[in-house]
Amino acid sequence: MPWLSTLMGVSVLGALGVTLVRNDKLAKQFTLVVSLIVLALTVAMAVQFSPNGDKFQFAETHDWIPAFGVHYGVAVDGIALVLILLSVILVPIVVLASWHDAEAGKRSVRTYFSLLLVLEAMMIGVFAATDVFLFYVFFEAMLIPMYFMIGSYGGAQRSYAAVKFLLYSLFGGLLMLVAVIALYSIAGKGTFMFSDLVGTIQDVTTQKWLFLGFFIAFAIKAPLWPFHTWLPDAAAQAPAGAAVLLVGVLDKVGTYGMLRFCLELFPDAAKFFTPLVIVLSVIGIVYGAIVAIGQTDMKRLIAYTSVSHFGFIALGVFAMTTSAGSGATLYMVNHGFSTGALFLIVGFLVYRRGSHFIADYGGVQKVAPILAGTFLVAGLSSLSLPGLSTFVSEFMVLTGTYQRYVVPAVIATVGVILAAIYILWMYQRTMNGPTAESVKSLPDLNAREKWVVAPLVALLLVFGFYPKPLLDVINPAVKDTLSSVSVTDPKPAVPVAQEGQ
Amino acid sequence: MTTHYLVLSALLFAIGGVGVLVRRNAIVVFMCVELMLNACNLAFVTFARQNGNLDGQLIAFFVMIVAAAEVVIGLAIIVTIFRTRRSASVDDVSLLKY
Amino acid sequence: MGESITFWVLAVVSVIAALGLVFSRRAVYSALMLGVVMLSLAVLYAVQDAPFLAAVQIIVYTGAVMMLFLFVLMLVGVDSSDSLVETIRGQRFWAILGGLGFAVLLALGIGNAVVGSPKGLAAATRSGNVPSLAELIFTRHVFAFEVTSALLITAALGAMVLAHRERAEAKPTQKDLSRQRFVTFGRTGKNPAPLPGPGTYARHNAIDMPALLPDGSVSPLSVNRYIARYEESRGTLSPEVAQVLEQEEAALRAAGHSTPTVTEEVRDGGPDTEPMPDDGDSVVAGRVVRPRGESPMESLSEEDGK
Amino acid sequence: MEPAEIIQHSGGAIGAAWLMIALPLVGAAVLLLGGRRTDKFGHLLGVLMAVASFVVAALSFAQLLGFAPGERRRGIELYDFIPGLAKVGLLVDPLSISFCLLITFVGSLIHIYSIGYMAHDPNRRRFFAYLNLFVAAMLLLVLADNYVALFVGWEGVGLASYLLIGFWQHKPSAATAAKKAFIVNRVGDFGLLIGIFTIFATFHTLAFNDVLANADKASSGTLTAIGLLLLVGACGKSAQLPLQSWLLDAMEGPTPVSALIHAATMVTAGVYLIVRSGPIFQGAGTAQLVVTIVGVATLLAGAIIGTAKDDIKKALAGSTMSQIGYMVLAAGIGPAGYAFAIAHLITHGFFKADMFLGAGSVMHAMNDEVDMRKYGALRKVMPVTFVTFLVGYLAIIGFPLLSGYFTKDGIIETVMEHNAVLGWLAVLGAGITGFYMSRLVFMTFFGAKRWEPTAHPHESPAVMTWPLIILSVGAIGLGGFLVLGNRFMTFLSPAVGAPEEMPSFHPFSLTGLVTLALVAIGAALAWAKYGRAEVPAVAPRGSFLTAFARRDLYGDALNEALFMRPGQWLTRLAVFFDNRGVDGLVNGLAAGIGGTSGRLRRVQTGFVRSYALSIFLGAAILAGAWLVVGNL
Repeated sequence: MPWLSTLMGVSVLGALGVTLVRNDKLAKQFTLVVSLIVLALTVAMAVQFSPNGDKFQFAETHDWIPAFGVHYGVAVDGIALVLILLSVILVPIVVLASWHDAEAGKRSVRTYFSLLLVLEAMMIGVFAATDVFLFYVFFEAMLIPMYFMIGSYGGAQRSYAAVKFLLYSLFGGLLMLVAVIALYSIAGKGTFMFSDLVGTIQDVTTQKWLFLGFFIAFAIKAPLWPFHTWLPDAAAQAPAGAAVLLVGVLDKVGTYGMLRFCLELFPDAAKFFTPLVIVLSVIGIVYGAIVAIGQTDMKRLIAYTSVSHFGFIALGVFAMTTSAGSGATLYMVNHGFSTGALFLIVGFLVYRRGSHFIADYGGVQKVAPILAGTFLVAGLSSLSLPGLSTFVSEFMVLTGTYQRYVVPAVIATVGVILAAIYILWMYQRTMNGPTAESVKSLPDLNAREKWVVAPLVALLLVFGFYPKPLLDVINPAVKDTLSSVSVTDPKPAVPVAQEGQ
Repeated sequence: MTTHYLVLSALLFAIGGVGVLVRRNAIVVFMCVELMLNACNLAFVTFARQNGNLDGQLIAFFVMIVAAAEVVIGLAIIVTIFRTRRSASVDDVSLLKY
Repeated sequence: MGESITFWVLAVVSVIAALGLVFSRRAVYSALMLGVVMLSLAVLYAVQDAPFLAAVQIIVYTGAVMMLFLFVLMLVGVDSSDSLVETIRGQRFWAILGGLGFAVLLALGIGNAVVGSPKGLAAATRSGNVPSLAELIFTRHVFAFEVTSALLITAALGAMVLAHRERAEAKPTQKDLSRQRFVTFGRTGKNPAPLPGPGTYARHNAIDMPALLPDGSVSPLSVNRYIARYEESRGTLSPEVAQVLEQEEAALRAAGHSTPTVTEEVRDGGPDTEPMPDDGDSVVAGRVVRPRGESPMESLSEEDGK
Repeated sequence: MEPAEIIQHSGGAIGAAWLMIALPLVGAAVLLLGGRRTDKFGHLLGVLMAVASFVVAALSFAQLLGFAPGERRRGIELYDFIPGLAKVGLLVDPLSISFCLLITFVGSLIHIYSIGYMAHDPNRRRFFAYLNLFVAAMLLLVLADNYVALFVGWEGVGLASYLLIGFWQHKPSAATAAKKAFIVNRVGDFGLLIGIFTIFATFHTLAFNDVLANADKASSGTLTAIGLLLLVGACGKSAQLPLQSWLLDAMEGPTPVSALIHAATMVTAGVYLIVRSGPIFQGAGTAQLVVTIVGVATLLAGAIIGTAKDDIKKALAGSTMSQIGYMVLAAGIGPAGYAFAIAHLITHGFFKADMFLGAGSVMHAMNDEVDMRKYGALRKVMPVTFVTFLVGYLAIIGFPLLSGYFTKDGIIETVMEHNAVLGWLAVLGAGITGFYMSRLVFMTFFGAKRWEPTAHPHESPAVMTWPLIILSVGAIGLGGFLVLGNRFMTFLSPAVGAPEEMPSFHPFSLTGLVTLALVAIGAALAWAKYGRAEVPAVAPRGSFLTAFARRDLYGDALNEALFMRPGQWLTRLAVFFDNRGVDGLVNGLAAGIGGTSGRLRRVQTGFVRSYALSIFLGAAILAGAWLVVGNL
């Protein structure tokens, strides 16, 4: 069964279907059902995935543009699988959370939900693409629905934010396009298939240039310091649901691309640029956290925390140890859930009170304890509290990084302290203290909103205590990736005879 | 001798070009364009003789046809514009700008 | 030798004519100059073993295209002469500089390009110029030729479409216009008949000549107010006309109208007067006599109906 | 004597040791997710879970005693937590079971006490949920068989502490204190995390068993680094210098919280960590020295702070700091001190919980008044509280034959043998303890009434007094029971090792006598100043030293000047830089391009002749270029 094409097909057909529905409420329900079907299909696919089988599974390859060797090639390995899972889990949640978000938009409610489903198809495609050209197409095409979601349904400065987002991403994307074409012609294989291109570029100088082409695109997407300034604007202006998908999934394409393309296609260049990337990541971690502390707007604050977290992910990818790599991949998934929860809950708050600003809140805990409680859980996941899944990934990244790069790991660990400051200070200012007059009549979460938050909190908790199902899928894929870069983990100073590790 | 023809052709072409640039009356501009086309034709014909090949004459022939078609359309446009604007000055039609 | 003489004569003529084309103020002169150039070139073609082209040049260019130019010039206004003052800064300087440069460059380039004496077309046109050309056109270049025909048809259609003016509503018949006139008469008392001409007793039929009624007096209806105003200001208004206008004014005043006379109204140019007609409309507007309460549009449509 | 091997175990109460953690966790989950529906029975469920956990702990303890001493380290595998990094398992050995008993027993008592103390709070259910969460996390901390799981518990107790300190979160001071506690703890965690990373980088495993058994193979430099990093973690959690500042603020939480978390259990986690990681410290002399210095510094600092506080809970908090300083000091000595450190930890858990709960009882009676200057003469109205408090007091100052006498003097004796300077400083600390604890008791229970007019003190209900009574029994007898005959040291030795030569108890050693004398002098001074003399209702300005102690030795001021203010500036600078620098660069570039195109746009005049001119000139230039190139 062509699983991946089916997934995308169902989403796209659903998107078309939504536009035909004439009733907004029906359109919402229809979207929810479609996204749940996609989720169910994905889970059915994931169950059949064998972690220790072939690297790429569920592969489909068809000629697309035979003249240039472009294929419609999709398949998943462990890394792509978990990211697709993340996407399809987030979409129904976002649909449910955005129930009323699109009503104040410039375009119709149907369009919003249709865009959501289109975006879902693109997200699946971008992670599943095994043809570099196809990946590029999805990479750029993803911008379109997101651009409209920000530009038509966003906050007051949505046009500015949407254009900034688009320009940044396009700039990176064009650099990547150049690199993709150069890769094609220099490799001279007459094909864009990823597996055929691995290892074809042997010349280190060429590798470096092509690496930069890809890396800058991914660094903008991720976003890595100093390419990050589009994110706070876009995330703050986007409706909460779109912000979740933007930060939770779209940005992951950047870090995913670093792991998949930058490392495997250009191993020597990746090693050459590792110090640079690590420095950028560490700056991003600390800098993002410090700037987050100084924010007055909750959504911008969360966006900056993401800059910090993406620093961790990039650090993990380029530390090139098994645990750091697996940790980074796991981090991508967990960060999606964690930041998703934060954005959605802040969205609920903003929907109630109509303000992004921290100063407009205070003492919400007293009037809306469930909202405050879930907010705290989401916040704690953002500061990587053990017991929540983000801890596992952050711990793995830092442990793995420390094995090879002690000083960057130590500096990055400062982020742990800073995370506590930005989250708890925000929580204190919004939720604790005497109840502000303007929030006295704030209603607590309703049933729909509880259904939005519950799965996220549950996932955070379950993977916080039992991340093995994800790691079992991720670990072989990461090991495979690292072996194609031909690096091995540093040996311990004191080898301890270990059973079963 | 050939060179003389060609220089004449170049001269006429340049004069036509200058005319296009300095005149404002659309019809005169058109005439100057025709002058340039004619200058080209002269060059073609000359080259045809120089190279002993009829293709030059042939292309001149095609140029004439195209020029005729062009004149028909161009003049129709001028008439239309004149009808609404009461002017045949090319400088008056300058709304499509920054 | 004969060719040289022909060339030099025609070269000088055509260059002078080309310059004349560019620098004459009147478009008609330009067109004629262009005709001269084309004819000169036709001769040059003929000299250069291209008799067919020479003929086509004369028939198509000088005959058809030039005529088209002249027709359009007539439509647009043949007697208008262009101002040669340049309005775009630097345009003329750069244009002439570019033209000179271009001429020099082309001359140099082509002068360098040509080596050796001409081969002549004797070999290529063994069966005569026209048959050889025809052979080429209908064999090797037949596709281009057919495409050209499509181009010409398209051009013809295009010209028709562009020049065609669509009527927004059905053209009023004579019956409609007649009915309209009497409706107006019923409503405002406006004379449905055509305005009186200069009349049987007029000494001449100039526009400023009012119609005379059978008793020899001036018919106020036929007095052109604009011209009357003009003549009044020049002091050449004939006493008969002045008398009629005064009488009319007095009658109006007696009827209780306190508003100024038509003459004054026109002179004042107040906000409710109709705009001064521009030159193009003067023939029509000169006839407009505007009774009180009548809009200029109505009077215009009446003029149409005449 | 080296620690014994760990034996994999299943079955019996020990095999079900995970229930100890699971039961309170389930309790917390039910209470938190159940919402208002569980309000009615929430407190009972909380108590039930704590007691059930104690029962499991007691049964495990009994089963453990059934094994031969060398076989008393039982490992229980649970599941693969992070594949390749850590499997989660429990380690039930004498050390962890001692903690389990302390946590579940004192925890249960405090749960019971809280039924009464929190009776009027609308959020009592949530309070019990947090308490249960704390118990679960604390048990995970001590039962974990590897550093990751320990860290999970470590942060879990931090979270519970955060939630409970900020329980009355409508009070800005409580919210701030909670946040401060968490953040300062995070600074400690920073050290602990890096310590764990170093352990993993060195040994490629995080299980206690593998790491500690192989610790001697690592270089002493590595061990010193790990030791110091773990110490940073311990300092954060146990409020040792220089990360002590949060503990005094933490008293914003409800008093049972202070008793359970900030006196008896959580704050001693640092001591546990040091003792548990013993082999690492034993291989790193420098780290051990630093541990002892930190311990001594904190025990003096805590004692000095305790002398100046008028807030009864803060005075007790200073005392807690000081007592944990003793434990850290003992833990820094090595196997000779471990048993005393843990024994003192346990007895301190009893008498300090006793006193905190007593203080809570007093506050409960005095309308939540915490200022001791507004107490006085309470011994008559609150006899049970008074007597139990008195027992705790006598125990902490080391009154002969009470718990503190055995455990604290044991520490002092051991330290004295190890390092005389540290020993005498510890003796000095004991003297100060005598002073400030006496001051506290005299101000509260003796002297004249200085009550607020609205105060109508009364004895607390039985649900609050019975825990006091039970705790005071422990405060009386536990120390002697543990120390006499080296009973505890022998019990503990399979887990942490023991010195070659067991110490013998000398009731009338020189050190002991000097200590007693100093304590007596301190108590007498306190009597002179606060018992016999009138206590002013408003605190006198006092000398520079008093101010120094009142301001927590300027710890907060130091933090503020060194970290907070520069941090705020840095934050503002970073935000400014981000908006104007990074974003400004991008926006500037965009504006530059926009401006340039705005200028260039003017070229599009709309005049067809201008365009034609540019085409013409372009063609001329092309022709020229072609000519030039063609002739080259």
